[in-house]
Amino acid sequence: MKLELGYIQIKDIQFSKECKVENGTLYVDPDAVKAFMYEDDDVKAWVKDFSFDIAKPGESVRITPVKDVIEPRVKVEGPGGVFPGVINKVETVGSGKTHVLRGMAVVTAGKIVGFQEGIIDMSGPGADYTPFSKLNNLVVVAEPAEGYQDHKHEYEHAVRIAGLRAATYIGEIGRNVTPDETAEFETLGIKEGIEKYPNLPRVAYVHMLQSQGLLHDTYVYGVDAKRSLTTIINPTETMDGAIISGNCVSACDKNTTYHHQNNPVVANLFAAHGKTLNYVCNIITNENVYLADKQRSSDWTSKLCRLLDLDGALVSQEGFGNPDTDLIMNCKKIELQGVKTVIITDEYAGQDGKSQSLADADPLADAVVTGGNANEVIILPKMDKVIGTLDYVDVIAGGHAGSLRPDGTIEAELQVITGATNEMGFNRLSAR
Amino acid sequence: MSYKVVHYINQFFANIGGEEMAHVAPELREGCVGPGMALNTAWKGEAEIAATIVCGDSYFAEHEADAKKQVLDWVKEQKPDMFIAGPAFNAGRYGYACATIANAVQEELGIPVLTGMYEENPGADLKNKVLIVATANSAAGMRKAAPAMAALALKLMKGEKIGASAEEGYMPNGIRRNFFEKEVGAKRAVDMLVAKLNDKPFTTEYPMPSFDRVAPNKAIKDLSKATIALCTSGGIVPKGNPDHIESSSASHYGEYDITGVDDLTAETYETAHGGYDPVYANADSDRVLPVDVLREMEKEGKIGKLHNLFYTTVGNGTSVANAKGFAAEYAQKLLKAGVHAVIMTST
Amino acid sequence: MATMGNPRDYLILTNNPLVHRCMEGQGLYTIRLEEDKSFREILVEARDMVYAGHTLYTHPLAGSVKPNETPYKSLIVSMVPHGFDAQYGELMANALAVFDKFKPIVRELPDRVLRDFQLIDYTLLAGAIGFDAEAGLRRVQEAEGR
Amino acid sequence: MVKEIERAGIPVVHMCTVTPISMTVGANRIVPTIAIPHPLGNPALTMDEEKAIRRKLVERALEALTTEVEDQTIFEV
Repeated sequence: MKLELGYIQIKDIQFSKECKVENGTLYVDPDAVKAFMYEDDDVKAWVKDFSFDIAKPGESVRITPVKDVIEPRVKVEGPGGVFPGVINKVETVGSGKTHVLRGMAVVTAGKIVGFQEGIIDMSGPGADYTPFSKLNNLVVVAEPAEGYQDHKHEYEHAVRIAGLRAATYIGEIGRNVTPDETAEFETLGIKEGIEKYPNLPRVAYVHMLQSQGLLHDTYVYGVDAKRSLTTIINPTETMDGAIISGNCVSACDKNTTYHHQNNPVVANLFAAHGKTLNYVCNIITNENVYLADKQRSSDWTSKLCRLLDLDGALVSQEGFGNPDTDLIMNCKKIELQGVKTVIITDEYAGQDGKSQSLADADPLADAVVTGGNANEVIILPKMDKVIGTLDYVDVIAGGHAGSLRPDGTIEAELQVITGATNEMGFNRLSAR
Repeated sequence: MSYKVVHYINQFFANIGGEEMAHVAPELREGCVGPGMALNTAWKGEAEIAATIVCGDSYFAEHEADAKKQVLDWVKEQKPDMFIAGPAFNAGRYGYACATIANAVQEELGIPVLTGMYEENPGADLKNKVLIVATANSAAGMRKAAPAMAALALKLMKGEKIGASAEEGYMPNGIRRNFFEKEVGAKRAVDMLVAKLNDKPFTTEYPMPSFDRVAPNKAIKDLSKATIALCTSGGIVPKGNPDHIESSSASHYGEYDITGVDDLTAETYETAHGGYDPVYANADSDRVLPVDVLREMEKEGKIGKLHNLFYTTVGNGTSVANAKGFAAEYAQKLLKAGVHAVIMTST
Repeated sequence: MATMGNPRDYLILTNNPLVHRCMEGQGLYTIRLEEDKSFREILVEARDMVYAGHTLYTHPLAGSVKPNETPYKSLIVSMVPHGFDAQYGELMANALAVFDKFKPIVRELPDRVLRDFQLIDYTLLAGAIGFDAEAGLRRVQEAEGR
Repeated sequence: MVKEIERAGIPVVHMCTVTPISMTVGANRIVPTIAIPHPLGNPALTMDEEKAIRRKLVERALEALTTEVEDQTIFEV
């Protein structure tokens, strides 16, 4: 399957009555975006209003609480549309051409639950830890309709859909723009791949998806990942939004939709494809609460690795605590099939860095890449402007009593920062 | 004003001689000697070696207590900002001396310390207690080792936050610290996988916690001469739980004298444990802590002696770190008391 | 994934009143609600049952909410012992080790936050055994006239 | 905890009902016992019978302490 991505570099965003991209500036009409979001019945029912803001790199701006981050893309050639099974109909994506509005993102924010988390600082020390401080962000803050307290499932769903719709609408603006740069991505059929790269090791990416419940879910072509068995997906499908995030707990190591669209493991495996390895496919597997599910899913993962005659597998994780068990089960079982693994995780080693980092361990996990210790404490200075609300900072993960100081600075653990210790290896942050 | 440093080196680096001079007793010299020069150079006046202690490696090994005391006395007098030992490279006894003396200075005088040696040097066993810069395996590595040690030492003297082991060059010491790598994680992971696939060396960023096994100690030869101690995680305490050991998440352990006690009875002992049905243990605590039969065996001469103290904790909900700490502490007491073997009972 | 376990053997250990309100009487499982137990005490109770041979059905660290944030914990063990399994014992011991490494947070949580923590804990448990969490909530809301 | 005692250089025997736990905590000499609430007793028996069983278990433990082991070893009674 072959996909061409056409990158349209966005250097600035401005509100305007007209929607267009001109000389790297995105002009966007918030009312038009809003109208498009409200075309969805659930959004209509549960979101009272949306407010829009723009946050640019280097500004003294804090966005919180962040729900999701999404990159606007549009399919210009080939079957299907972006976010299949959710925004567009269920049709296999991942081939043809897709335009990407690179250098920007749609960020959804606003309260859902009382301990809502996720901070993006556009400048200062916190900005070093989140990849989203480097983007021009169109921030959409949602305000819930009356009575949402008793309907959190519906409200979460509405905000999730609203963000995807906003990104879809903005992506559409790039449909007829000539990309600044293009790149092609292609994986081959099994036999074809062996014939073309007879001497290269066969490698797949085992992509673990958070799948535990409300605010802990991931959807694949619209299917709740916890209800699916481990399966295979082409890496290019993920570039068209086949996997979306419904996860908004543990800000530092949740994978936003942006992470799924720009999966760094996929990018780096493609970079090595045909040179040092033969990139076969992605295997997606879940992280369920029920222990027999964990057993079954990891059995299935290792079974597929064997069936695909892999030499190596790269495993990434999402979230805190029990996914460590899935990660270690996957790693161990794949290794026992004779397939070599590298796993990517992050650590909770305590504020002093002295505690055991993972909730599970196995000697077969001898090749580990870490996204850093999420318990490490950071002081975030006061920002001139807050998009969203600071009401939740005292309650959010890693924040502790008194974490919002009178002078406006925040003392918290890295956990609170969106994407800080990403377990797909999105960042340079590490620990030893 | 520059920071004041005391430096510890062995007879070889002080140019006294090799193995044939390893017996020399500690000596205090003013200023820097041998490798200290390289440190001074790297500090460019910000810090300076005020005194150098030279000690023969065999002397340290054979008279550890005396050597330690002498060195500590001198260091105390000097009131330095920092104590540096070595680097010892692959010299085993020198490495052991460096790590041991640095640890003593740090613990007893509260002065920041640093040493350096090759990873496989036996002295590196102390890397979780003392900061040890990893060096090459021979003195040829001095050119790299000295600046690395000097830079890290200066940070310690200034009270600056030190970075991760990979950045600063010290051996991983069980404390995880964040830092920014040159490449993103996914790139590092792909590179690591390619290395692993090609059987090339690679270094994991998170070594799995060692499935820490302690090798079994030698069996005791003659039971009739052995002092046996009883320990339990079943929470057996004198009736009334005088030390108020919590029924779960205990914050301390109990140490009780059983001199003259031949049998634990419902009137005299009970369990403080909250995690199992206490009825049976309360009715007869020998069911958890077999004092009665061990006394019999002591009288019969089957065992030499039942140790007069027993140690008790509650397993229930006590954090692993605490439990470990308790046992490590009372194990030292047992050792000092000359106990030969322990029977540990658990519920 | 809807599971094929035997719900008659499910003993739900919980300190979360919402689990009880939404799930009591809706299935073949048994709920042991212990509201005065802490998160840690629920873990300890489960661990000791696992040590005594009960099967552990759900992961003790479900969810990404950190154990020092939420006061609620629900998990499922078997009604009767089926024999000790070291793997479950290790999971429980590790879960306690994870709990202990988080710095305790002392604070009063507002009701709305407590309710949300209850909700998340409940949906994680419900999701694990294929119980329709939304339906459970609706039933309770209707019964309470909301 | 047994590990810490072993680490201090003292041979130790772990008397424990759930031997897999004993294995996980790293005990080297293990003697399985009767039941969690009464590892070294059995309330169903008379006090004398009970003590005889206890003596047998403790003798086994002492035997373990006088036996050289290379690895984790369970001394069944």
